[in-house]
Amino acid sequence: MDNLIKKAKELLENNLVQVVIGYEKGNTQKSRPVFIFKAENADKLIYDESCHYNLASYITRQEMRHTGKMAVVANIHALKAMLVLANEHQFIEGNVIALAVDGSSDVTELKTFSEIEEYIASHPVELKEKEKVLLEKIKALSKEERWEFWQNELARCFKCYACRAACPMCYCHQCTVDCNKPQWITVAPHQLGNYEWQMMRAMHLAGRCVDCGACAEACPLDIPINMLTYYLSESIESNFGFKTGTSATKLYVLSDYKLEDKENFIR
Amino acid sequence: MENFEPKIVAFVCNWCTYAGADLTGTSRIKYAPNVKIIRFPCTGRIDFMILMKAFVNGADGIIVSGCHPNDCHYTSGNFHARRRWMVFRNLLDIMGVDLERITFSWVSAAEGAKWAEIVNSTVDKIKKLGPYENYKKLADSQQLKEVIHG
Amino acid sequence: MKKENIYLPYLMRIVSVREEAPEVRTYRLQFENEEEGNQFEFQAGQFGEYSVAGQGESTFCIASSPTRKGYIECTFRKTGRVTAALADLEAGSFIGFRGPYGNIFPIEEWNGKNLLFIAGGIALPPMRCVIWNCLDLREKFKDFTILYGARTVNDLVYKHELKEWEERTDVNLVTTVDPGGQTEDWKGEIGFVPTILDKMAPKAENTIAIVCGPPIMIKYTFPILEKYGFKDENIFTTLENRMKCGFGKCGRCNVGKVFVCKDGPVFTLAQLKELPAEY
Amino acid sequence: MKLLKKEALPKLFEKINSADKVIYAPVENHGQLVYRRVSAYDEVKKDYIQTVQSAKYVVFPKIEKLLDYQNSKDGTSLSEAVIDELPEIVLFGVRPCDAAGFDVLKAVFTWDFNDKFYIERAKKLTIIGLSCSKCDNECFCTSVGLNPGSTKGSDILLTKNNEGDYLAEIVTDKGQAMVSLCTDLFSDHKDDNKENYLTKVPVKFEKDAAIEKSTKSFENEQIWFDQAMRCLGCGACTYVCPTCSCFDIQDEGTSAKGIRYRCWDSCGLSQFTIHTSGHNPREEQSQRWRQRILHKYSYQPERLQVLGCVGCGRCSRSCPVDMNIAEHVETIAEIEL
Repeated sequence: MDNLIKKAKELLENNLVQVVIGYEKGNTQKSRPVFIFKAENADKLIYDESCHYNLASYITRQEMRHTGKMAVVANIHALKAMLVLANEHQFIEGNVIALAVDGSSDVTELKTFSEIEEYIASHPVELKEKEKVLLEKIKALSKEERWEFWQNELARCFKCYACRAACPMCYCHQCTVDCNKPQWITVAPHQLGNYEWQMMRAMHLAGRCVDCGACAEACPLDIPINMLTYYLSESIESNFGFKTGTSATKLYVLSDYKLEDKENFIR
Repeated sequence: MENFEPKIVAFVCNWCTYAGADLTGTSRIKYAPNVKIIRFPCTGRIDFMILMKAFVNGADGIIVSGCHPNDCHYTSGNFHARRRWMVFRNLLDIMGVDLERITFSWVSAAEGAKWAEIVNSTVDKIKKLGPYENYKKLADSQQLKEVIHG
Repeated sequence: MKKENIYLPYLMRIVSVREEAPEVRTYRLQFENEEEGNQFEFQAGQFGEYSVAGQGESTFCIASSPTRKGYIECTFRKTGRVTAALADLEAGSFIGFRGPYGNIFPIEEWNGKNLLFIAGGIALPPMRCVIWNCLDLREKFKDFTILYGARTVNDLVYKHELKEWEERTDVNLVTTVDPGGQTEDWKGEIGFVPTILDKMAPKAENTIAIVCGPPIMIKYTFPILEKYGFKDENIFTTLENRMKCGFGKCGRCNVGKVFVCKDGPVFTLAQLKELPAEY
Repeated sequence: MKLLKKEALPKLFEKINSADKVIYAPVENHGQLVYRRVSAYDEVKKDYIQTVQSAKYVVFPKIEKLLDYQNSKDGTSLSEAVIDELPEIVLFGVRPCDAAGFDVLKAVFTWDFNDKFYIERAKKLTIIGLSCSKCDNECFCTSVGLNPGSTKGSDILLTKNNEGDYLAEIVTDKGQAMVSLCTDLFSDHKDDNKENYLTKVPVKFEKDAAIEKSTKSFENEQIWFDQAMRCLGCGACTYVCPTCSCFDIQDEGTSAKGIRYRCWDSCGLSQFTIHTSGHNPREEQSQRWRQRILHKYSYQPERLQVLGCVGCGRCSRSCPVDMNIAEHVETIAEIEL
């Protein structure tokens, strides 16, 4: 962890970045995001297995727009999210430096997109065990049971939008649910409103979600909404061979097409 | 439910399937009147949520039909649509929506007979499946009779 | 008479529609329930929530004067979802109206004083309510000046009433359009409201100034009033903030500790200066 | 002070049920503790600190129909939502901080205009509080003028003693009415010292200093900026909070018929105060966080004479990025002006 602090101090002292976004010791939780603007505060930085919140969600924040260059302590999911953001032209190459950490003590500084792509290629990552088990359980349910499962889970939602706020891919200034001409997704947190909200959220993240699980962790009611996006990522990879968050340049799956896309349901 | 008359909503592209449906009419081919046709400039323009709005408003079945690959008036509208439906069907499947109730098809302007066949077969299938009770119950939650907390 | 269910609007019928300017309309509304109409009273400066069933509610002022009984008028520009739905209606249609909400212009305190009304663009409606109210009690006040400006001649609202005010000898009306907004036969001033105000060099002595307009106009008008010696407590304005309930519960319209819907929308400049910069 | 035997509780539930009242109590649901309807005492969770969501939805549901509308060619009709056929509700196992939260809601919904929906629901509510024998790092009721055994807001307050029986304090006449339903279950009891059955909650900041300093720190942009940098701008803290009462009013339905409803809204969301012109008086997240703190620790004490926070710690437990309200209010209470 100390060479993370050393690296952060070096970047800040030489004014290579204006802010380092990392983790500090938490109060309710063991660790929490922190923004270091001055080198002497860099001693707060920590990194351990409790630091899994996806810091890439801060890159597109309103307050960051006029802060200048930033360095982000990035676990593998944050790096993948950065590639998707890069693919969607949300930041200029070099403006966001990734301090890649993987639980061991060394820190790799990644400036260019290709460096990030290589690092991701050499650090494959899987869903957590309990996430895999739940996903398989849902997939094994019958159509009727799955409908009941989601009706029971989503009826509880009160649309606090923590899932949207924690997601690095949800950076729209005005989300569809905030537009009211037309009111495409109702504001009301009744069963229909929640069902349509999660369906639209999952569809807008199809081929963009990097399976970091920040949405389910942020949900105060522990609704397993990450299962929707995990299943889509899985099926997109098998249908189109498209692995999200592995390339900064390859076209995003739904804005591209191939003549030989195979399907078995169109008559 | 023998006298159940399903309500089917068809989202069709203007250049091919809509013209195909015209051809069905001009060549005096009869098909089930249960279908309500909604015309779109292209299948690429059909937002995935529109299908759900049809279910919310009482549809029991949906047909989505457009130009064959390489026939699209806008060259790639149907290719994008194809990918969107492949992804969206997976999402509907995991969320428990009954995929049997949504029929996807390519119908060109010359395939009047095929359009009639698709409509008739869909109406028969939905007749067997019966009204879409699940989604009607979900749509009913808008009346706020029972609000679930926590 | 406060309704038991504070969210239930009065049912109002639109009796007349007047196109004021592109996308700006004035509706005259009558209470569908006679008895509610007779008991309804309000004062200049108050606002209401106008709603189209199925689209939602929208907040704007009551544009007619409380001295005119039996109807209320509202003027709005078609911008959001509800105002767009309102703009689709025509005479005979029904809308909901909840109110009156908010505080009032203290007209009694202005007896024997000169009145200077400064309005910009679509902000003339809240002013028109207090202007007509004062004009109906004209003898109570000394001289009466109205400075009203808009982006172009076409954007001036209440054009026929401007003519009426112009012909009156006891009212000094000055209308202006932004540079470039004038037409060939335009006889009024050309320039932004603050510049024309500066040219008029208003006398502060025993004068009340009432200012309503877009934030940019307000920002440049206050310093000019202060330059000519207007004291802060003699300058009145109305604040605009997003509102939903209108009676201090939905927690949305506060500026610091002040609810714009309950402690406003009418504020003096003195009060405004105490408020934090949150509007 | 009365005594309620351990074995008497199931009977109390039966008596309440037989008086066709509905009982809500903390139960395990989807792996979380939440107030849900129960029919018997054994369904109730026995050993817990706090539910995830507060019980405010019993008087301020997340979505409430205000009126129905019908549009037809001969006119529009607006009919009030019928609210008076609600069942009597008994809320069992409410912690003292939650019970005090109902007083804050009452202050808001009966200030100046009376909110009929809140009043009807509150009239039919009886609260049986349960003192705290345990607390955790997020509890700070003692810093906001409450304590683990406070009777504020409860109609009856039960405190479990070492033998497992309950000291029952009858606080209000609603509580007395509840007891009169089953006087045989409550026996008189000498004044047992309730204190030694309660947990100790460390005081984190001084209430009056927090109110005074927060009122004066509106302009102190740096402190709000530093605190709210990591705040994501979601509504989780406000929706789990027992005292947050902000709401939105919307219409839903077809052009022919539909409803107007009120639903929860949050000052943390970016669109809360946006004008139609696009101007937003609270553009940045630090301003929204400032609103959340000042509304509770400055504006409500001044306007409604009630502190808008009951120290339950739910917002700190539910925040995805650990915005701990006690820690931040403590920082504000200790700044030198």
